[in-house]
Amino acid sequence: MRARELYPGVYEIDILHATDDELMEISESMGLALSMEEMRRLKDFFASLGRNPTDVEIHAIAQGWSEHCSYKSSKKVLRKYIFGIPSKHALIVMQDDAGVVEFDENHAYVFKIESHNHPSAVEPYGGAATGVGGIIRDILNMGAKPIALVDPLFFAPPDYPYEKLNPGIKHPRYLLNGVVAGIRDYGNRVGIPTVAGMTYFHEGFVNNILVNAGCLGIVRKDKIVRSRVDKPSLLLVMVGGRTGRDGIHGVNFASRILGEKSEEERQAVQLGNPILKEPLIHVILEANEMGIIKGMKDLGGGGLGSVVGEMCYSGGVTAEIYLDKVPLKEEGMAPWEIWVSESQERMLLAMEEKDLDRLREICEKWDVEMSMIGKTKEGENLELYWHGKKVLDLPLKFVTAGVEYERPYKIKKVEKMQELPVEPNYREIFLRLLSSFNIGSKEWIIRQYDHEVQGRTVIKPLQGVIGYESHGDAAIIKPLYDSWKGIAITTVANPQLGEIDPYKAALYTVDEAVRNLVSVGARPHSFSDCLNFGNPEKEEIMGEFVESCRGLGEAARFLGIPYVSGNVSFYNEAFGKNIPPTAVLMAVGIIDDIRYAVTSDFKEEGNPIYLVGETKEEMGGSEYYRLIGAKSTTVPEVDLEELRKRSEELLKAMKKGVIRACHDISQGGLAIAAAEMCLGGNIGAELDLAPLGFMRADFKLFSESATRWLCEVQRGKEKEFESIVKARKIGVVSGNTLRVRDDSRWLFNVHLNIMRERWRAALRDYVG
Amino acid sequence: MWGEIMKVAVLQIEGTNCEEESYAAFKHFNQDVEYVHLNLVKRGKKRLEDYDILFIPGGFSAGDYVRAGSIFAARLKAIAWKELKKFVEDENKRIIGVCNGFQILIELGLLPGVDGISEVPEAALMVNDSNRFECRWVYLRKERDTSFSKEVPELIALPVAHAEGKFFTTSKILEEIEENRQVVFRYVSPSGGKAEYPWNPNGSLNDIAALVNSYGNVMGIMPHPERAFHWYQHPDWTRKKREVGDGYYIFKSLLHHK
Amino acid sequence: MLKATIIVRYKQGVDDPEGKSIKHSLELLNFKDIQEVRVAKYYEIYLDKPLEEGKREVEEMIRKLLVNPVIHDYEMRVEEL
Amino acid sequence: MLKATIIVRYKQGVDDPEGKSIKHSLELLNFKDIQEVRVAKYYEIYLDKPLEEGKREVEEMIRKLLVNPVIHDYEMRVEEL
Ligand SMILES: Nc1ncnc2c1ncn2[C@@H]1O[C@H](COP(=O)(O)OP(=O)(O)O)[C@@H](O)[C@H]1O
Ligand SMILES: [Mg+2]
Repeated sequence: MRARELYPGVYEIDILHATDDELMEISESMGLALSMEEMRRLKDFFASLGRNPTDVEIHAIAQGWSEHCSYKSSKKVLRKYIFGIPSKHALIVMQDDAGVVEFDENHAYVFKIESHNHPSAVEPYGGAATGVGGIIRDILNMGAKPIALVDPLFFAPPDYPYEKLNPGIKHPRYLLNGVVAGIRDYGNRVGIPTVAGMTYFHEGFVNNILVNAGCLGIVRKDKIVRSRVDKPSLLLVMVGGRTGRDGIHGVNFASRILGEKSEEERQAVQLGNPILKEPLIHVILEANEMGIIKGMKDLGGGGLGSVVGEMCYSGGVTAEIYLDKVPLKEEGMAPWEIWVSESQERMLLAMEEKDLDRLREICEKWDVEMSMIGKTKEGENLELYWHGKKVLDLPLKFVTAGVEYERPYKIKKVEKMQELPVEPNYREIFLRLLSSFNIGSKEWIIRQYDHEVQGRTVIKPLQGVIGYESHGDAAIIKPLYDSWKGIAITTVANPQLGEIDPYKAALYTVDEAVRNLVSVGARPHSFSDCLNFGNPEKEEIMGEFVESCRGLGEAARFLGIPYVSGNVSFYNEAFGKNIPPTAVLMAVGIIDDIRYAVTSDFKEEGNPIYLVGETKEEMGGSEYYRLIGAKSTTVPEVDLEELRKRSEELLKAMKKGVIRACHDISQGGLAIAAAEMCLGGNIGAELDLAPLGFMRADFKLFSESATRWLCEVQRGKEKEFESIVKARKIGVVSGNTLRVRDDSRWLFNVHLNIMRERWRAALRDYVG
Repeated sequence: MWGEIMKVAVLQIEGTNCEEESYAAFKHFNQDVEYVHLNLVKRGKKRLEDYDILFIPGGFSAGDYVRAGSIFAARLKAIAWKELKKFVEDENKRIIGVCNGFQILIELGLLPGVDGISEVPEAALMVNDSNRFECRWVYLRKERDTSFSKEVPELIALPVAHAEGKFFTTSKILEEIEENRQVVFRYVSPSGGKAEYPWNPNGSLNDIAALVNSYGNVMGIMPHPERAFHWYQHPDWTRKKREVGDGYYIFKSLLHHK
Repeated sequence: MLKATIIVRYKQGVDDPEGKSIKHSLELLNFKDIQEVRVAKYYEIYLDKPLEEGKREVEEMIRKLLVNPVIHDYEMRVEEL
Repeated sequence: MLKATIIVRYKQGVDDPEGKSIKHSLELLNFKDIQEVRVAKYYEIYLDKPLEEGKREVEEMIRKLLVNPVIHDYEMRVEEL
């Protein structure tokens, strides 16, 4: 690589005379992660300007073109399926850092889910913590107060043998512990409750864990701040943490395959500083209350470069930036490092000069640093200065608009088959399911998160008798002091179905999201998606991505639920293995009056139990088949019309107050749903599966067919319930055991205490 | 002092984070409540003596690095130790610390306060026996009527959310605490009996959940009354009807009795 | 420049839940024969002061912030760099 | 019986919020001239093993549980009691 020092810390890089090999060497040695095609494009561009770029310019462009910043592989597909689902209440969709949706006449809620997979694989504690920190900023920069966090997590099973780990790969137990601690220490310290999530174990995540983090906030409509500026002569002010060498090339790192060398990618790893973030949240909200913020964006992946670029580009202005005004953590940083650094806990505000002192006063109260680092202006070109010298002068469009690919893809054909195993010992298999990693109690995780801080969590993630609580389907937040309206939140993903049939899995994921929201009495309102996939340069992987998006889009469109924000994480590949396709939904529902909310725990002896929905012989991807090692590609089908009808019926019945408990049927099937309802209520039940018709008893018990719920109905209200909801009565709440028969044949009878012990032991015995 | 409006300061620094719920609780009773950042006290913009009640809310003040509450305590001590002592010696004034606030009062030496005020800590709120942050609901038995507990029923449920809440002290001081009847609330089992884990969520000696000083005007409590102010904040409201949350009664006691 | 190293431990007789929990985790990883694990807080403070004054100052930091005498013992070492 | 003492620090260049925060707090308490505060984890592990085997075992513990080489450096000392 030929380079010439222009000023101290700034180099001119000779690309005009570089051969193809040399171009790739430049990409490699500067850590740009650009392809040959992109490097050539870069060269052509500077040839047309008749000059060589500075190192600052090259880094700025590489950043803007990274997968993470530009969505170059995914944009076309997203546009086709995910974007543009019509909705009356969606206010800002897929434009700014987070989606904004109407809550009531005066308020909107703001939310988004994002991945932080690579950093968490390398350093689970810091990676997860900064994932939480980053998603909080995305909500905050819309002017909203963050009021809830969620954290879907995916690991290899905790009993994975050490000897089988690839070099440099950490054990799932170490990763689980680190990730949970990171989320706990960050979320708890900033005072935002973590109210929902999921914890999923599957061998396919052994090399690449997934750590997704979502956040939801609430804002008065007149206080919404856009992630763009459309006026020249506004000051750009950086508030919060200082800029350091940490986090350099995080986005390029995120768009690369993990390998043994990742151990050294330390610079991309940060620990996060919640105790800088907490006062920063106050500063931003107080300043916003005063109305002095004219545009705002947080510094996340891509750092200052991508923030200035996107903020100005989308508003139709450009900017000049004085890099030497940026407060630094360490001396001697080069200008390009300042421009791309992804140091945490920073926000960029656009404001008028006259308001600067008011911001300063707030910052002083909270001991938070601020610095004016530039100005917006009219024109085409972005200009960066370093101690008075111009070090970058490029059309903003070229840097920011990035590239787009139409990646070739291949859709795998699914041959339908299903093995028929011998009938199991029901009691034994039931208990094994109850204590399997994916079904067993997640209490160890949930209770380490403060899920009640702020006092808004009116339906908790754990539901039931105090001290005996079991899993709920969704949490409900009551965001406003003087309104009964609530927001229900859940997260869903089905990698085990995804690896068989990504399209049907996506339909099923939407189905489950709706089921979970309806279970607590909420009407599904909007989605944020986090799409975690392998290497998109492989046609099969790209095919999985396309099929997933098609399913997600189709289902949501049918139901009229928009995707208002989202995130794509590709390159979850290592040692030649890709993760199972994992489309994660963060789903939000609205309940008009939280007093009608329903929880999953059985309430009262003598109440009848109803099954809503059809049970089918679809065992593909089920926990039961996984556990007994049986094969099936027959995954559950989703009938969206049925889903809509059953949901409406249930919501109506809940409004009438005839449903005392409700739980959707998901992993482990009917048997596990019933068990969880018993555990939370600390009361037993008797079930008879005969009304399900003619089918193997193990299928009746453990099938994970879509669009199903179990409901406990208030005794005496059976007629009213039956007149509203299409359902079959299958049992009654009673005693202190769960006893199940299929007509005259008893399948099992297990005491509550035994169930609870097995259910709680699932994780406990591995995490200490 | 029924009906009289009190001036309440909800103290905060970076990392304090239950201030809004606490503020709302006082507002509910129409009190004159405001947020007071320690920096404002330090710069002379606010004075502790202007308030009737100091409320130190929960959270992770300064990250709870070193030990929970220790940094907040050290800073408060450096800024306003004299004023704070005067405050405590005025029998008409009250200080209440919840969770992190309790940790701060212990670190300040205002609690257990067997002889009033101590210059060095005489107890500790240590890391929970489980070595984990625990967010869960517990049952408390009222041990004594004080100006913080007079309106409270005998058995209540409140949430805890802390990693460092195990009350610990020397056997001598523990004896004095019991002799002086300074324990206001103890963790108990759901039926009111002796608490084992998780009913005693942290391993506190003598199941102590809340203490007053010997003067009776400073209380520290680990569970969060401000998070259980309304019935719908209880985890079992879909099973059990209540008019108000159990934490409501603590605020009511504090505001209606001198 | 001075470097002060401060180790803050639980007093004998005071339970160390973190130590216990790490012991448990190690046992889950199949490490046998562990008698005990104890954990301490370890601080290094670098400061620009003459030795004697620095020592006094570090002692004050310990007293004011780093140690709770009810549960902690500590070791302190101050050296010139 | 063996006693292993392990100190786990953040590598140079890893930004440590805890150390920073404590430094800031000490400054607010009027301690001037602090250059830096660094916080480390300090473990003492007692185990019943012969010296060589014990050393190997402790190294494995470090690798599996106590240290992430991406961000941590460590010191280890094993002695016979
Ligand atoms: N990592 C996690 N963080 C927070 N909550 C979690 C996590 N994992 C599981 N939960 C909570 O545990 C409960 C059960 O989770 P799950 O079995 O995935 O529910 P469902 O199948 O109904 O979606 C839910 O309340 C969920 O929010
Ligand atoms: Mg569910």
